[in-house]
Amino acid sequence: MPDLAQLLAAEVPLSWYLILSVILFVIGAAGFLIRRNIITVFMCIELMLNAVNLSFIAFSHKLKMVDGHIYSFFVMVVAAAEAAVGLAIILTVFKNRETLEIDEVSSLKL
Amino acid sequence: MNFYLLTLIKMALTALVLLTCCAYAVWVERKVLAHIQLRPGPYRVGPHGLLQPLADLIKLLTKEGIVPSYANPFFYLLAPFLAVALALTAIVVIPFTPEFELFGVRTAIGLTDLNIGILFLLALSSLGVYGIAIGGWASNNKYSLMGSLRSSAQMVSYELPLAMAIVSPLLLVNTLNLREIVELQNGFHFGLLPKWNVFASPVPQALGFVIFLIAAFAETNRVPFDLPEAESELVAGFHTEYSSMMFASFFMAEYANIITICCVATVLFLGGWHPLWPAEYGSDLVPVVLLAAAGLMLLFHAAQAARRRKWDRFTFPVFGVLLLGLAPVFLIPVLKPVLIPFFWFVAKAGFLVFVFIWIRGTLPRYRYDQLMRFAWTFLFPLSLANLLVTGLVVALAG
Amino acid sequence: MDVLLFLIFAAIAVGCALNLVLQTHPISSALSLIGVMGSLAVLYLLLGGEFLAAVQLIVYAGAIMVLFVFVIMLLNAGGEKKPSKKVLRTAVALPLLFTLAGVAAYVLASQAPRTETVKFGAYVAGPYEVGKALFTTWLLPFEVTSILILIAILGAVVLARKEI
Amino acid sequence: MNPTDTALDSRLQEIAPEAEGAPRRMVLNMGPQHPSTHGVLRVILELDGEIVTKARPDIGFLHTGIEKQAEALGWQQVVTITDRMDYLANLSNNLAYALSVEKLLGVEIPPKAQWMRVLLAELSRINSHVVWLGTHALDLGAMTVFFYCFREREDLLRIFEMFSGQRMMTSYIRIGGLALEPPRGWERAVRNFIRGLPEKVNEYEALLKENPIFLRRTQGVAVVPLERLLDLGVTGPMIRAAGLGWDIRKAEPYSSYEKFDFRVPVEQESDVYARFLVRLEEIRQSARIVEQALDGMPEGPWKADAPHVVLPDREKMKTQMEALIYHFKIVTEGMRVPAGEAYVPVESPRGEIGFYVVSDGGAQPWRVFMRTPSFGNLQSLPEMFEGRLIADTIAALGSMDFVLGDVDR
Repeated sequence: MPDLAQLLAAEVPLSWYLILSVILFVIGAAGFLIRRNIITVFMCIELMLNAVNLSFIAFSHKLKMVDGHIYSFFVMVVAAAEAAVGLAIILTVFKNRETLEIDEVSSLKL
Repeated sequence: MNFYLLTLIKMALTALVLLTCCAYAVWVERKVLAHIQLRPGPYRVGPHGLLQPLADLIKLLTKEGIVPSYANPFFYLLAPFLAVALALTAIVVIPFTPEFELFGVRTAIGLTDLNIGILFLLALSSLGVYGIAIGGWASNNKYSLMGSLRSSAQMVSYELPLAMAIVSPLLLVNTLNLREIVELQNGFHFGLLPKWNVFASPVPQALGFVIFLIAAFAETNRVPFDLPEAESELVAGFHTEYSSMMFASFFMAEYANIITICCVATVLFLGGWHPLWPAEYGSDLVPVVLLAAAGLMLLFHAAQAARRRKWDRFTFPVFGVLLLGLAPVFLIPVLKPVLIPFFWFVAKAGFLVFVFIWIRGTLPRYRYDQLMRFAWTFLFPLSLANLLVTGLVVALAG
Repeated sequence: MDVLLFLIFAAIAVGCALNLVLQTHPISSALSLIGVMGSLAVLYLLLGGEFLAAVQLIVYAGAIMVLFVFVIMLLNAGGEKKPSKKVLRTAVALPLLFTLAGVAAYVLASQAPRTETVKFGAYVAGPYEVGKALFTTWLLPFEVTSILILIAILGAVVLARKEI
Repeated sequence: MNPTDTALDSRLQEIAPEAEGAPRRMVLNMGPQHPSTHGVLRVILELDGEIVTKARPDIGFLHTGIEKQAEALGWQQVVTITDRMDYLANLSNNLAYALSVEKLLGVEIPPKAQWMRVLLAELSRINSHVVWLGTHALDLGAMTVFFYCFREREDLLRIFEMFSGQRMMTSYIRIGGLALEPPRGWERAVRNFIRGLPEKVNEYEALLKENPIFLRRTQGVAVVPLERLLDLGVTGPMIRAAGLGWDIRKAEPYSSYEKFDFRVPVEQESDVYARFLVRLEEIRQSARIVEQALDGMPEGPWKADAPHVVLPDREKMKTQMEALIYHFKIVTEGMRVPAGEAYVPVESPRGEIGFYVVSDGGAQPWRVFMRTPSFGNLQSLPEMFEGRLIADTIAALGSMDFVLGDVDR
């Protein structure tokens, strides 16, 4: 067992960040598959996007390049646009069908 | 001294001062409003109601905190905590004084010195809506729900003009660090008019300042934008169901937000700790003169037998002597570089807090749709125009 | 210190992410997601992404998630009542997913050089660096995103109209 | 689904039934305990977002059975319960009741009493309007106006206390004249108050009349066309704000109102702002009437020369046998009113108030029907609410200026 001072001084391996990113992505994907509520499903997608952002930034740190940050920035912009349109669609769906269960809104027409 | 120890001490002091300020902001608000409305205000607890905040605190602490049976208890209890935590955190980036050396330690009043201080403030203020939104939703009360829906829409809408108004002075100073922003506003035009961002040289940010203040009223849910808690429509809005300390937390969060946003306005637009006029014309003497005048006035009233009331007989002379004794402290050379800037900072922020209260005593409340229309069709384009003009002039001026 | 901070916030992120998936009520999920985003912002800071950390909080946690919470409160939708009927699909999908995660993690751990570590402060991408890159190298994509946002706003407005 | 939705009682279901297949709407139970329903009015609102799609007032929470109670009291005693209907303008109520009974009795009221009645009725109009202005402004979020207005109200209540010994339940106007002789120094007190009033009204006007927020909150809000108002039986400032200059003081003068010079303010818009303007101007006109009454106050007795109705002076009672007998008869049996029926409407601050009194010749009224302005004005509530925002309902409620005691009686 490493003593505390050593632990405090240690640096984080880059791979840990990447593994964390994978774990978050998989959790998001799992949620995307098992949740029934459209909004929760939507949030799982956001989680996956976040996980990807983390690896972008980790790589950016490794390569000492700002490009990863720019990619993440664009991901956020796209997420914002997606949230605006997606939530508007959810509102409309709910107005018409009175439900948020994803299986019950699978048909295009009522 | 150890960095961590110093920071811990400063944290404790800041928290103490901020919480006391919040409590007394309530007292000041009640007193000012009362005098605007031709009544004395709190008067019973302590001299001139000075101990009223303490009494309120004891009352709220000892009250039963009720969780309504249909409420979602976890979120219901989480919400006030969120609100107050986020509100109190924001104060850490505010620099109150320049750096100074005291007993061999180089430090400043103010907790941290972030490179991205402004972004930090914006981040916290954008998270501040959760306390209100979650609280209103978890209460499971229709009035609360409507209050929290209103507040989420309102705060998101007004964040845009707020951010736009913040960006234009940033274009002038070219940094996100709050300490540097203040330091860059040093000096005077023509040796008299301070070089604050409100009067900044290529583009004065007076318009930006007004936009910032208006948006700040909306962000802190104050009259005329206190829609989330509009008591005549929504009973008490998002905190209808809250009682005891949970209610007090929301209350405290509101006042902490007001104090923080006034400090931010002071830093960004009013030149932080820089005095109103140059020191060679005696601006350093202002606190001394003010304190001495206040002390003398109290002593004068204490000497007037006709105006004496029960409490005043004792408190007027005591406070008068106290203030008179405090006045020369501002002349001590060692303390001077700390206290004089601190005084100016507090004076400016305090004046802005007073403006908040003053407006509350004057204006009626907007209607919800008018509030949103005002944000999107007037305030936002105006702040955008201000930003564009500032950017253009800054770019042309090189 | 770095390791400690990483471990704490990574744990928070994973815990919140699990909570997001496991909670039945959308509000709980939304708050968990905000927790993930908050802890990710701290991790960004550790990686030197000052600007991104702030933007993560301002845009993601402060604007997008407010929108989610707003919609959830507006619809006042309750939690999911019935569990999924497709047990078989879930039973197959989940192990597969976690196998995928395990393999990916293993590959990453074995491929990434051990010496490659992250030191706090070794590389900082503050507003200045990001801004410079954004307005020089990435100017065209940046302008294109503004059009994307405009279209998204128009789409949202059209969708939210009463008639549909 | 919000659990509180299912817990709504059957009363609500009957008042705001949810149609089958209709889009999901929120039902909000506003009141009876709500800061701006002015007492205990309950309004059940059906909401689509913040827009009110349906509104049903539910009255009766302040029902005290005053109408029925009147049948068990003596004629003169009924005056005291009229105070408790519209507790902001009790002297107008007293006056309306007294006028109706006096018509049955056929007694002649001496001019001094008539002028005193006009003066007091106008003071109570000022009182009522000042309270209305304060609470209305408070509803719209202007807190300070409320306190300013209550300063005036305090002065007025002191004047009322001076006259009758009571601040609110004055019962000062009685059948046959006044309850007591006007106190010493009343003239100076009233004159002081009236002299300061216009300036203060200007102050309130300055605070609100051109305030952009106030204008936006009130202009074009809660508009109801004049025809609908007439159909619904709305009277008073509300109808004058809709363009009809109907004022009973001018149309069917009573208590020698024809001798006073005043203007009936009329506005055309029929919105909250128009009602505000009308009432503000009425305060000024009332002040004018009070001044005229002060200046031209006739000399003479303050109660009618009708020994079978009015109690004699103590002095006369102790010295004259006849007075003693009348006193004894009035106190023990109550005064008798000849059989018949009468209705004399009066312009109260809220509109037409009238007491339809029926006598069977006994010492108690056989029936007293109260036509109260608040009840009539409240009829316009659904029309004002529906299709507007919640915030507008508050402004509309304030502009109706009802008193729940007057509605429920």
